[in-house]
Amino acid sequence: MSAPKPPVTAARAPALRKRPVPVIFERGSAGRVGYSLPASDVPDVPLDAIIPAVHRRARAAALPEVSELDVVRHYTALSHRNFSIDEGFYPLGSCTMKYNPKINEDAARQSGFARLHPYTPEDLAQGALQLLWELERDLAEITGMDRVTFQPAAGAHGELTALLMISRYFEDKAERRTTVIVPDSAHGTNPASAAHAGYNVVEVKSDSRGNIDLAALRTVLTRDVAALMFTNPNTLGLFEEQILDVARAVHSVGAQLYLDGANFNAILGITRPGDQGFDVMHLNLHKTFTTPHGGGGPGAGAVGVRAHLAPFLPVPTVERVGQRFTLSNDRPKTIGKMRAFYGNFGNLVRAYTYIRTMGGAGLRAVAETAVLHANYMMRRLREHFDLPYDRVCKHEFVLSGRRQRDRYHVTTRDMAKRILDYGFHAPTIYFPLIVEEAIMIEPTETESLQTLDAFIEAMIAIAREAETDPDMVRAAPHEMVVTRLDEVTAARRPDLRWRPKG
Amino acid sequence: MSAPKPPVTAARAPALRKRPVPVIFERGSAGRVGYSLPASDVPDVPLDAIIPAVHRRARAAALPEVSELDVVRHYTALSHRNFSIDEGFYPLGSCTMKYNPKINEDAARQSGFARLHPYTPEDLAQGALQLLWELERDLAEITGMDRVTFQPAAGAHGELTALLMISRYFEDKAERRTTVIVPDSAHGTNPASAAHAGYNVVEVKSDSRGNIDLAALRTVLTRDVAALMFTNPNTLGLFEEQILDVARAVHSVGAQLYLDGANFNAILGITRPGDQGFDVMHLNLHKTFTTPHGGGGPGAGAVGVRAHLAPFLPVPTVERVGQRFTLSNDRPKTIGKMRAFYGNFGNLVRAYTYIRTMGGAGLRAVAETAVLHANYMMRRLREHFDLPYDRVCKHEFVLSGRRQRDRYHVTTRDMAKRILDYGFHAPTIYFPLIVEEAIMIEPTETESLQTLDAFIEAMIAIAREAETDPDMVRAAPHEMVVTRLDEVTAARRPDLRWRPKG
Amino acid sequence: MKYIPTTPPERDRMLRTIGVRNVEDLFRDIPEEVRLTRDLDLPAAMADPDLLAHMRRLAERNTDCDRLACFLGAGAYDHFTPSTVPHLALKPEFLTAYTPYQAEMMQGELQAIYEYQSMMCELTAMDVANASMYDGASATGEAASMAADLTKRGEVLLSTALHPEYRQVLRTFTSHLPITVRDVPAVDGVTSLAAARAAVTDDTAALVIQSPNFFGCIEDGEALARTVHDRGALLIVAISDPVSLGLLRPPGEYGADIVTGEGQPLGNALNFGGPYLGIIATRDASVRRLPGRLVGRTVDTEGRPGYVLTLQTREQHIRRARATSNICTNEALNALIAAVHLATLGRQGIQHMADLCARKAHYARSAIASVPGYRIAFPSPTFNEFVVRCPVPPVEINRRLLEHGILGGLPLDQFYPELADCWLVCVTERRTREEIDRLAGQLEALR
Amino acid sequence: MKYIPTTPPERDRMLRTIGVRNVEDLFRDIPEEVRLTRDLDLPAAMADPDLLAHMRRLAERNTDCDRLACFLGAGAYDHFTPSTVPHLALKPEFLTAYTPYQAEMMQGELQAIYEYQSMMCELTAMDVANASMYDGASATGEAASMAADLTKRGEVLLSTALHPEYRQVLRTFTSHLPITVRDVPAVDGVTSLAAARAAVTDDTAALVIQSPNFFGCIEDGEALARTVHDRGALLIVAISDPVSLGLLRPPGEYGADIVTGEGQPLGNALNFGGPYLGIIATRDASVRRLPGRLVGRTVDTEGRPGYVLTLQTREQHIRRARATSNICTNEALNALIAAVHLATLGRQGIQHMADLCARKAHYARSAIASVPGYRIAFPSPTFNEFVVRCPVPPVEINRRLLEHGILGGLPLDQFYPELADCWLVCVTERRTREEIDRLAGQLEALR
Ligand SMILES: Cc1ncc(COP(=O)(O)O)c(C=O)c1O
Ligand SMILES: Cc1ncc(COP(=O)(O)O)c(C=O)c1O
Repeated sequence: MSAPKPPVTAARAPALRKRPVPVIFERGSAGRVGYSLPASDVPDVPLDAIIPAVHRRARAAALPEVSELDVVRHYTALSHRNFSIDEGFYPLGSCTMKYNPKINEDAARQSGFARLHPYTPEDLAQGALQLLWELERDLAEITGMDRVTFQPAAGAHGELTALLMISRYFEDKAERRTTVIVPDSAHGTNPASAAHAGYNVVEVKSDSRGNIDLAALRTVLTRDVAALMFTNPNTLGLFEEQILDVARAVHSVGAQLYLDGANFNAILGITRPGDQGFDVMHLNLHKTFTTPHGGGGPGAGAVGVRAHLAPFLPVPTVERVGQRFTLSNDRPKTIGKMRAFYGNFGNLVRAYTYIRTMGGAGLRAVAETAVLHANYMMRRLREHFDLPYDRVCKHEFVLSGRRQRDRYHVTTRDMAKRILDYGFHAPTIYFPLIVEEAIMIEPTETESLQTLDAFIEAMIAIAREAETDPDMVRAAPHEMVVTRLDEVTAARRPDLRWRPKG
Repeated sequence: MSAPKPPVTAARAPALRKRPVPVIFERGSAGRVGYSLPASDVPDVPLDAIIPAVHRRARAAALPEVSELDVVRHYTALSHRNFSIDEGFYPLGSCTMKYNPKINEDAARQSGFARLHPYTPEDLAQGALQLLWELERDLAEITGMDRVTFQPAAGAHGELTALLMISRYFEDKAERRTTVIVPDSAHGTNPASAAHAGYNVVEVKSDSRGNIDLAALRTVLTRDVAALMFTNPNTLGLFEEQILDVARAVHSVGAQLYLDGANFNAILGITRPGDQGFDVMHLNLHKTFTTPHGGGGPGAGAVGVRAHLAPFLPVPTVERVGQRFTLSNDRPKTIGKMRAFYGNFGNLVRAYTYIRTMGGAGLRAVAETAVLHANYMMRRLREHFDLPYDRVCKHEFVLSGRRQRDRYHVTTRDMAKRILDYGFHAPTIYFPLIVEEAIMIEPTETESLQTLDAFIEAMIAIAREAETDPDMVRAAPHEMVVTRLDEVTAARRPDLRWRPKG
Repeated sequence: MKYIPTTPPERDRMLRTIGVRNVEDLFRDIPEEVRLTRDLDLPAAMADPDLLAHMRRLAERNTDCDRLACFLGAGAYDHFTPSTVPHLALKPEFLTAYTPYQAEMMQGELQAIYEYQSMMCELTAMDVANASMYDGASATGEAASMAADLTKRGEVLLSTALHPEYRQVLRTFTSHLPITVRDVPAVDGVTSLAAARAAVTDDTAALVIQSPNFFGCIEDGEALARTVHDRGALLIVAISDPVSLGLLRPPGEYGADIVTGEGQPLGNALNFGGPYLGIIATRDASVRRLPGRLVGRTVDTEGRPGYVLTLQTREQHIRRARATSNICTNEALNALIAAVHLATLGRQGIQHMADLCARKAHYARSAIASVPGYRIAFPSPTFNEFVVRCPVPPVEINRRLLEHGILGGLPLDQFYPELADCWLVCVTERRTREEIDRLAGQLEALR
Repeated sequence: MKYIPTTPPERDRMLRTIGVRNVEDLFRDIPEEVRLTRDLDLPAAMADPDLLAHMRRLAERNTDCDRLACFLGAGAYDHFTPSTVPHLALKPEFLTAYTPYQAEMMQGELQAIYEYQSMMCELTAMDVANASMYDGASATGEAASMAADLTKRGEVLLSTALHPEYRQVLRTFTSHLPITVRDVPAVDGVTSLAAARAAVTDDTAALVIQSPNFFGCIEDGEALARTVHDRGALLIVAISDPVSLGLLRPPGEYGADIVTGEGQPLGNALNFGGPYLGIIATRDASVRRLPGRLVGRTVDTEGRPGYVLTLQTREQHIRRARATSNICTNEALNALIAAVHLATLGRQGIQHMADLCARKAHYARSAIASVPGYRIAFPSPTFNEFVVRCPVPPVEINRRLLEHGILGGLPLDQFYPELADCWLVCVTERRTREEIDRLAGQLEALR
């Protein structure tokens, strides 16, 4: 490793913050170590007598050769080239980037949870099983479902779980259904999950109010349809006003109504999918229930079902027998298993802690405040951007950057990059697909009015910049550790790993 | 709180990183809370019946009114406006900014240590007492002293402790001695501690090799002298070559020889003060023994004494009686106490963990490597800066920026500020006082050759910049969150606290 | 409410701006008959001190591996984790970040995952690894569809020495796809080469094995690879403990086409089963069929190196129903943990750790085998797990060991009724000779 | 060695550059007769896993306040700490930083300490507070010299209701200075006003009291202030639990000239006695006599606000023997902890916490007083501590309580032989009614 290039004069110098961090493989030097393990305390035996050479690796893996301080410096530097909820506002629509409470971390990191082996005999894991049992009851009450499984590691995993249960349900009734309906506003995981469960996917369009087009839905609803995958509030941030009609229509052909519960933050304690007619649904505990996203995961995608689908739940389930909690595999019609063991337990501890912090009234206040915040922002931004669906929104809303694109050739992507320069994460962009140049903003309930105002003012300033200084916006971001990255070359000539020299 | 001022164009915009962070009092809004405490579970009693109104506060303290997320954002932002060992090289001479191992934190934060009340009955604190007892033995072996007290919270506190013991020692011998000798290269805490112990301070100059001037020392060494406070290696980073003569001279007038052990990193396992003739000394466990500095403290300043001073140690001491460890106040000639309880225990756990990690040979390797690193850097930098004392150094060395000041009117302060722009902390500057425009560099053993080289090249580049672009250097730093701060006004019109408006 | 900053005056100000009277006005789009008119019936909200006490009580009702000497493995391993791992990987700057959609703002996360991908390639000797899957089992399930997709064939063969839960997951994953799954039996603890040769057909997409397999035995991967390759099928190798790759021949060197694995043993906590880390790696030629996210290195407009999510056209948010997979949220943090873990262990440390596992497990294996009545079930070499045939039911052995502070191995009857007297014992580098001797000593009394 | 990165080839390269043959050559300036020719005789180095196990064993040999209901206070208090505190204040960016000598690089630390100083002023109602002292006792010791310096007088009066360890420290600190220390007795648990009036002379620099005092009693600070001010002396008030200031009148409002205190109760762990946090605050007029560091707000060359260490001419590294104090390394991290703690509690939370303390302690006081044989020693109002006269030796009571999971109060005999039957009981907001009832219930059996 050579010295970082020094600035020669302040003006000409590469900014300190813009210096690349070398990959960890290029730190360190041959023979350097950063670990400490004891010598063997068992009698010495030739390795060949344990594992013949033919099964052993001939060359060591080219892992880094660094000191502990090298490791610390490297990952500390990387941590400072990131953006997180703890650092600032993250209005990523559909992602519910709310505050991740520290107490949840303290609860989950206790050794009684974190160091518990999944095959620990049940009698020695009663605390963990009780937590799972209670959490299932809580989520059943919150959603109006009858049973909940925690196996899915994320929302999409939950979708697949639910669809496989639906398949098994029809199989059990000796019905063959090959189609799943998905609205055109749905998240990409919905059609992908349906396809991976072996279904044909039929898309239904939305109407001018941003609801599903009920007439269009009716035309595709046949006895071939296994399920409608529905998101409510939908990805436009709008409550599907005809939900009861939709449910009736779906059920009238014997199909199942599935809720993508990614947007549950809007309706916590306000309305329950079970009451609306949903048969099965997933929750993203990593959205609504504050478990941290970890830079992309892990999540936890609980799936709730009404009683008629419960026979098909993955095994094991947690049951209570007297004062004892137990894992049960006694579910003859189960779909099987969606992963090893029981789910992303660590995140379940966090979600449980959150629910206990909030209580019933507290959860309702979450939804009320999340919706209040979104409507406030929508109201203040609507004159500066196009607002394709102009009605009261729920926890999020979708603007369009059409005006800026058409008038100033500044795209939504450009404006999103410019937002970064103001110290905020960008909203979700280009989703849902049915809104051109979509800008999807979800403030959440944990952000303060001061933060909302600051973001609103930044957005307004950027709308102005698009007009007065479009080149600058198109060249954004300017304040990050890199300027705009070349994604095209990245995809065309993929460089997906470091390789040892020579 | 109003929105942060947004950049209008990238060029004109205030850089994101240079936006001030408002004080915590100016975040939030009236009535907002970030805490959670239960309601009272005891029968309600009018507060007046518990504490009369006259004793109660009439106005609430104007503490912040913020949400938990506000708190998190605020301190996270502040943490990113700092510089720490985990982020980069910190060659602060005299401070031994070495790596602070993570395992030490894990050891010290265990509830068995962190949640232990200082008045816990001894039988329930045997682990803590054993640790203290073992650590005392270890440090006695490392220093060649007979007993060690852990009461001092830092080095200066240790100096005072030692001087008070020396006073009590002479008192016990019915001698009155009023003077303490301090070399002119000594750290400021030495004379300050002597003064606070009630002594007159006499300064002795250094000779041209950077040793204490032995002749000058002899002239001031009278029977009025209680002690010589000596630093070895001294603050020039040089080993006092005539240490044995110094010890003899001091002892010949019946005075005590005190070691300021701040520089112990140079001699760990190489030589022991007890063997060199020192009677008493302090160690900065927060330097040599890796306890983190915490942005200025806490430290831990163990004081070791030879047997003749042990009767005067502060109480309590930790003693072993059979298999049991106990706190003893049975020390009739004790100076008393230097603080409540027993010392900065949390840091003692860290120091203990470090010593157990290293073992005897490991500690010697620390000193060898620290000295190797310093000599390497000195060698590579000596042609670019003045080197007032040109001999093998120990763990640190002192350059002078005289050349740059005289030729280019660029001071050591200017160059230190410029170093920040290169992503390094600056060396200690203007200390020791006997070197004009001093630049005191201590690399420590935990830094890699790659880091040393990068720093060396930055220093060389800055020496060049001082020549080619002095104005730019004089205006440094350029890359920090603020430009150079006005210290003069700060001192002239002190603003030492936020005040509530109105 | 400490998580909801909005005070009543602020709420009123917002309502005025919106132009509605009260918050209820914002929910009138919800049909009245399904609006809840009561509070959710949940346990009362708890203040932080009470809640922490409650959570501590729950945690203490579990006996975790800090309180027992763990000889239990079977897909989740009690390895040592260096202190750097939690201190660095759980930094809130990583922990509370989302998926790096805005690459310019998320270079830290992206670079860390790029490095993680590289480390997985190094360990497995494969060309390319993705940014993570849910866990080892589901990664193996996805690998099966990927193989079917790559080969355009409809049959997948499963070694019965593959972890039973992995097999169950793979079957569930493929249950409604045009994929047939058939078992290939294990003989003497390893996948039968003869049976594999007999089972593979021209419609075989892949054979899935695990090595070391569920019984701890090291498979003859090379021979199995040849066998399936001869018929144009792929070899999928699942690694349930990647620490083994510090010592064992990597699957990329003996012909694996897809490698999956469970990354929990690389610094991730046992966590009662999750979150864990699904690993998947393959050959360059198959990269466009890989499920999940990939990070690639590129440059910015000024030529600086930088990192982005790439090859996203494989993914559901672009390709929707035609995506290679439906995975979106993955296990990024667990991948980061694995990266910090491997960076800290480094080239030497992973070898050292693997070497200790092998030596200690071997010692335990010999110690147990020398207790009359106990014998090692299978002759093949093992890494850190092995199966013991016991003279008393393994469940009873475990009960007794617990009284001596030992969490015993897995009784195999629940998965293999024919192995009712079998006990799967795991010995990682954390186990001391004293603990192994203690375990063997207790067996003396149980025969 | 994981903490020493230098490999043998790197070492040799450096030696060549230096121009010496080996490392020993770098130590030839040390007289040979004192060069160690053996390794230090220390316990063998332990690898991380073994060391962690060893440290866990040591920690478990202590019975900490997670395992007992703590009714012990007496200068160290078991208050609730919000989760924000460790997560934020122990961030490595703060933890592993040095004193902010290079202000431009250390704005975060400096601003946090400026805010801490402000919070201390708010709590105490004083004008200015420093950046921290070693602990409450040593801060009080320094306050005595400061008072002598400010008044140019030579005598300091100590209430005997001041924490005995503080008194001992103050005497040690001043033992070799021209300061005479005299006691002012407490009567009925509070500093005797009459005795104070009688003791104060024209050479009295200050009277030092604590309120609530060591016995938990709230002092009549106002009357004592008047008494000493009448003779030109200062009042120093030590606060051993600043949580009390959430409810009690702050010393700045009743005439304190210097306030000292122990900041441990503000989010700092009990830590078997340290590191703790010394608080010192005073009036604006006395700021240039304050010991220790001060952070001030200023501007940069472009007018941006910023923070620096200021008024450094008071300090030893500039003024050397004439410094106001010798303190250098202080307790910055503990001050930061207190700041995060107070920011999280906020204006309402500190009141809530103090209110709970007062109510629960009052309940406990009544409950204990109602047990026959037990009585409250002193009539004055108390905050969260009070003294009980017991029919059996307090040490015995404590022994029994331990069997019931309770860490009892402090037996006062060790400090006040005349109060041999006295027991100092502390009740913070963490104690539940159930725990208090359990304690009182046990006393029933002990009389
Ligand atoms: C509406 C919607 N559905 C489904 C998902 C998929 O959830 P996950 O990422 O947890 O798999 C998301 C996540 O972004 C979503 O926003
Ligand atoms: C040589 C020397 N002596 C004494 C001290 C004082 O030690 P402390 O800051 O721990 O009080 C220092 C600290 O910087 C020092 O460098």
